[in-house]
Amino acid sequence: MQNKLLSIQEAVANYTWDGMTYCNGAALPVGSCSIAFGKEMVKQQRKNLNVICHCGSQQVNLLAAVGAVDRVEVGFSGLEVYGFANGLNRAVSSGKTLIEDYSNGAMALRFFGGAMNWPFVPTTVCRHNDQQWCSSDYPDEYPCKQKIPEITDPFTGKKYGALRTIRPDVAAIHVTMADIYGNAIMLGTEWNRFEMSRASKKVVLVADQIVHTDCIRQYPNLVRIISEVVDAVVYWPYAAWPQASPGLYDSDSEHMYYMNKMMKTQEDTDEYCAQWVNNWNSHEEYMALIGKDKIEKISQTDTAFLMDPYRKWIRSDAEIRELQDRTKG
Amino acid sequence: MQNKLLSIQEAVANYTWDGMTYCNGAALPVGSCSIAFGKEMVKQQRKNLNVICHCGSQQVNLLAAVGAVDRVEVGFSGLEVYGFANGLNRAVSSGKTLIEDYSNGAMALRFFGGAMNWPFVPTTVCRHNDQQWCSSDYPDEYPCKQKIPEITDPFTGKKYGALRTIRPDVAAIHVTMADIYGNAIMLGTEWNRFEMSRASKKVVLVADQIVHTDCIRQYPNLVRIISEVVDAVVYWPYAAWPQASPGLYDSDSEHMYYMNKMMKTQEDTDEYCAQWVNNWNSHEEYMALIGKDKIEKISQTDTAFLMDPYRKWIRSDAEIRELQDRTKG
Amino acid sequence: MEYTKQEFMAIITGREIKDGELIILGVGLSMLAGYFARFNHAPNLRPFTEGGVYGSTPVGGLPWGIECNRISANATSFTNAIDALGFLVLSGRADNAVIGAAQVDKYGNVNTTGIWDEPPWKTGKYTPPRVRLNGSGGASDISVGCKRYLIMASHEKRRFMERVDYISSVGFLTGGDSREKCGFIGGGPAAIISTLGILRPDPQTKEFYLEAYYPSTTIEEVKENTAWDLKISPDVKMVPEPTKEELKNLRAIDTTGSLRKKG
Amino acid sequence: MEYTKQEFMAIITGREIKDGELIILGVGLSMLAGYFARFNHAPNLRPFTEGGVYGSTPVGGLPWGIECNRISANATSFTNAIDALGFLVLSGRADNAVIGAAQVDKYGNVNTTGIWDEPPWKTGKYTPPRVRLNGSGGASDISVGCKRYLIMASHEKRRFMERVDYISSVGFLTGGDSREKCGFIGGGPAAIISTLGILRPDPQTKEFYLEAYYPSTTIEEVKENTAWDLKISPDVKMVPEPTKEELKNLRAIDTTGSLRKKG
Repeated sequence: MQNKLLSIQEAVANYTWDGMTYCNGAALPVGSCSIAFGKEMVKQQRKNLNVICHCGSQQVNLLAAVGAVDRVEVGFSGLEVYGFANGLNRAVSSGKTLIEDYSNGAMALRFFGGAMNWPFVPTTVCRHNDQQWCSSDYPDEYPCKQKIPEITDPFTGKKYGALRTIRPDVAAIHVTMADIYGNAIMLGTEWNRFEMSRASKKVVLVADQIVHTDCIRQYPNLVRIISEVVDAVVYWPYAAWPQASPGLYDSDSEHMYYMNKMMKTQEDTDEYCAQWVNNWNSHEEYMALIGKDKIEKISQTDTAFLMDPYRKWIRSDAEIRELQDRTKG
Repeated sequence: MQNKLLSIQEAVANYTWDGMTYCNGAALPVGSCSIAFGKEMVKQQRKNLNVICHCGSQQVNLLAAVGAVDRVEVGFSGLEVYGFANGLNRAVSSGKTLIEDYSNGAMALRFFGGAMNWPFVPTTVCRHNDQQWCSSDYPDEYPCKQKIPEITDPFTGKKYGALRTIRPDVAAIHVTMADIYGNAIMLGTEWNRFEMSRASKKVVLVADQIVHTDCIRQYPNLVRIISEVVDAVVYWPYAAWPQASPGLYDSDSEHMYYMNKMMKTQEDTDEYCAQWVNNWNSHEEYMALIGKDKIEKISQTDTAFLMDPYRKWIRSDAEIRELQDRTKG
Repeated sequence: MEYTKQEFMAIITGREIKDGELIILGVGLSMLAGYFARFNHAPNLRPFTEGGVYGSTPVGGLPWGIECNRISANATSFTNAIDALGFLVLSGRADNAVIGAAQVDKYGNVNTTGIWDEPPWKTGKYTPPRVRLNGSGGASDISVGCKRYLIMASHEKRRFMERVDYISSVGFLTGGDSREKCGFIGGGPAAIISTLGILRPDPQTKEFYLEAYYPSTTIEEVKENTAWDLKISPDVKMVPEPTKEELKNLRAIDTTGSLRKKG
Repeated sequence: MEYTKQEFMAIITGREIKDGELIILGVGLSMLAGYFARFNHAPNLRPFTEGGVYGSTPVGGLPWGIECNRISANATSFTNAIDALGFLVLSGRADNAVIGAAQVDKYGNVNTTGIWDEPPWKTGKYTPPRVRLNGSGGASDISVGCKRYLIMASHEKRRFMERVDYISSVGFLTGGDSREKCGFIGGGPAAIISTLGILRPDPQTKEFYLEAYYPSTTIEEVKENTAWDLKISPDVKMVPEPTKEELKNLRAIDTTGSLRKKG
């Protein structure tokens, strides 16, 4: 097995590009998401992205707010209790970002179908409603017939829809812990991350913790993302901040509201980026920005016990730095 | 949550019947399988079964050998290194048991489609070969057009097959450990057990160990079969014997060969049943039959370390007996 | 005993939930109504979320999301979207659900996607909305798959419409047998619980009528706040006020008082 | 150095496996060939089984099955059939595989399902076989999905047929572009490794011809043991004998000597 540790800068440089179809592994809008990776994409000024989110999160909210997103496919674009995604919604309402809506169940099936490498997958949902009739790709056709065409079950004659499946260029998937080879354990809902890891042409893991492979071998049934499909591993504690990572930290509710508020206008978005996106490079700087008190507060999570079985296998920063140096070109 | 512990006798009496569509949760032919449950079905003289196996195992080998199986759907019917399944093959060659063949990948998809409650699921396999052209349900039609009819992807015009999905009446699924409510953890390959547990109308778990629910809550990501879909839990250590249960015991190679040899003729099958199926009732008797030395030998498995994290939560026999008494009608 | 409209809504919705049901809950009111029901009268309720979070009871206050740590601290299982929305909801297996609506129409169709000056069904074009909302999330799946489900909505004229701008989650479409013809496995919306009353679908026409209203309002006020010509049940009732027991049980769930703040 | 035909076959098959490949292995010879290759010349081979067992090295002898504890003692992941056979094989992602055959025909179609006196394709009826075999297992999926795969078979006239009784796993069907027309994502069988030699498909006709034979046999013997009129490569070679190194490495994998027993 190959050591796949990469710095976040290298990973974004090597695995993202303008105009790509990009997925981020979010366990819904408040949970596990590779947000730090998205910020680095903003720093490296990626644009014209086609983002496929199962659910939106602060990542696509930010990417859309800075104008990096041409098109987004989504089942749910809001931030749950934290409100509508202001940055994304601003980009959608202005026409900058085209949005293609599906149900969350349909998105899950589309990832499944992508993992199977099928062009379509049957559906009973997104039929006879505006998720079928409205398409940003065919705006002049209402009701749209091309987005979700009809197929017939040959056994019963019953009608089903056919959903286009998803095969993203790259997925940046947030995981609780991974080894240096790309075997990963997720705590909390997987959401779509298992299927996404198989549907994507390239996979970058963004891991809060790096563990020894002994941990992976002790819990192989927990290892749902496998080195065999992973291209790079980024070590980035608190990568989902201000969202949550079960077992490690809660969502930072103060920053969730604040960030979303700032996404509402271009000006405030610029200000937010100046302060929270563009003025860190190292992980130390990133942590300093969040602040010690905040880190301490969000780390006191009621889910902390979920990490207990794995703590003894967590690799230290020094160890990881050494391992990372070995993969440097 | 409801305590669902049932004795093996009650579980078979309540959840199986003549003519039913029955699935058994086997992780392939050498692994995890609810074999003790199948033996109890033999004891209770179930017949005319429609058995859907992803892979055969000694369970379907035995059920077919005693003439209880009218029809079987299968991806692989052998016993891997232990050879052809003599009992099943005898029943098939004699015409007693009709066999409907698919690939293992197709069987997995059929369980997935059953869990979705779709009548069909697309396939690229079992096309243009005899798995499509030969059907026991339409023996006079060659090449058969009704078993796996053709459908067309509306996006590309490409042709796919349509597989009939599986919604068994009952699945008896072997798991490593479960709590009394039916939350279960499997060690080793899941094979199809996750999808099977969702596709089946009723689910009986056959668990080698019963654990406290604290164990379940410590490892929720390992709990792939959930109380919400489980109807009964049978506590039966060494339930997969002579097959293997990763973390707990190896396959009993001596008995695997012996049992399969005995399935070759009706006479030997009767003898086997007299000795190994019909002359135990309690679990103590079952264990005595296997024998202390054999138990010790197969329990010295190289996979034993996989159980280490969970041992402290294993409930004792006495505790379980008490809990089981509470569910007695 | 004092209580807010939001609290009343949560309690009424909770009353619609039966013991033993397999129910999918969303954030906010949906979850509160569900957990209130479990605590109040349905101890064997089997709630889950579309993230595949099973066996949980929220801790530390109302969860920020259905995958939030507040609902992840005592789960018996975490699976995934395919499982929760596919195997349990779209399959037709789940008994009940509670969904929200920004707009709902006389046939129980729900819009949570966007607000248009001129909606696509009028213009024949899919232009960007004036106001983008959230999309359907799992509610569209619920509307198709659950045996029945409950819609919660704020009762205002701009929300209770003749026809919603965008059908995110199907109700009874254009009424009559129009839903049945689509072949959905689920039974459709069983009730709309609003800030003013309870609406039910007419068995034939599937048009929602007023079955009961809150003590704090009048039939006239309900009609005024409904954009279609709302029919009133011949035996329309006043909704029984929350009992002390119910309020106590709700507040035991809504520990941070999120429903009391909203007024 | 002494070696058995089985050992030679395993080594030759192993030579066909390239470093870095994502390869799905079955029990017996397939696994031995794969692990031999990893140990011998392909340290970055990524083997997995159709049960979704990843990252394993067998311990304690040749596994009894692909889910056996002998291959479950040091896995990095256990998933499931949908993952291994669906997401990795049927998707077209896996690079290589090794499958067995009870019968194989001139176009590389494989039968592992049954033996008939009069097979269904002759009678037009699907009657029970005289001898039931095992069915295809995952080999049918491999034949459709893997970029290429290797067939191992015992070289006997009753097994190397003009047309197999039953096509369990598709090869090149009736040759020429007949496979291509079916639109399978995988490339088809790259070689048949038999107990006598190596057969390859002709690029045009897709008929398997003899590319090389073992030092222990002759071209005549190979032809005699083949039911179709086997074509011989104009530059037919003798297969290089196993090197000491190769044999040593194979035996380091085949610790219980299962291949030495078979002769």
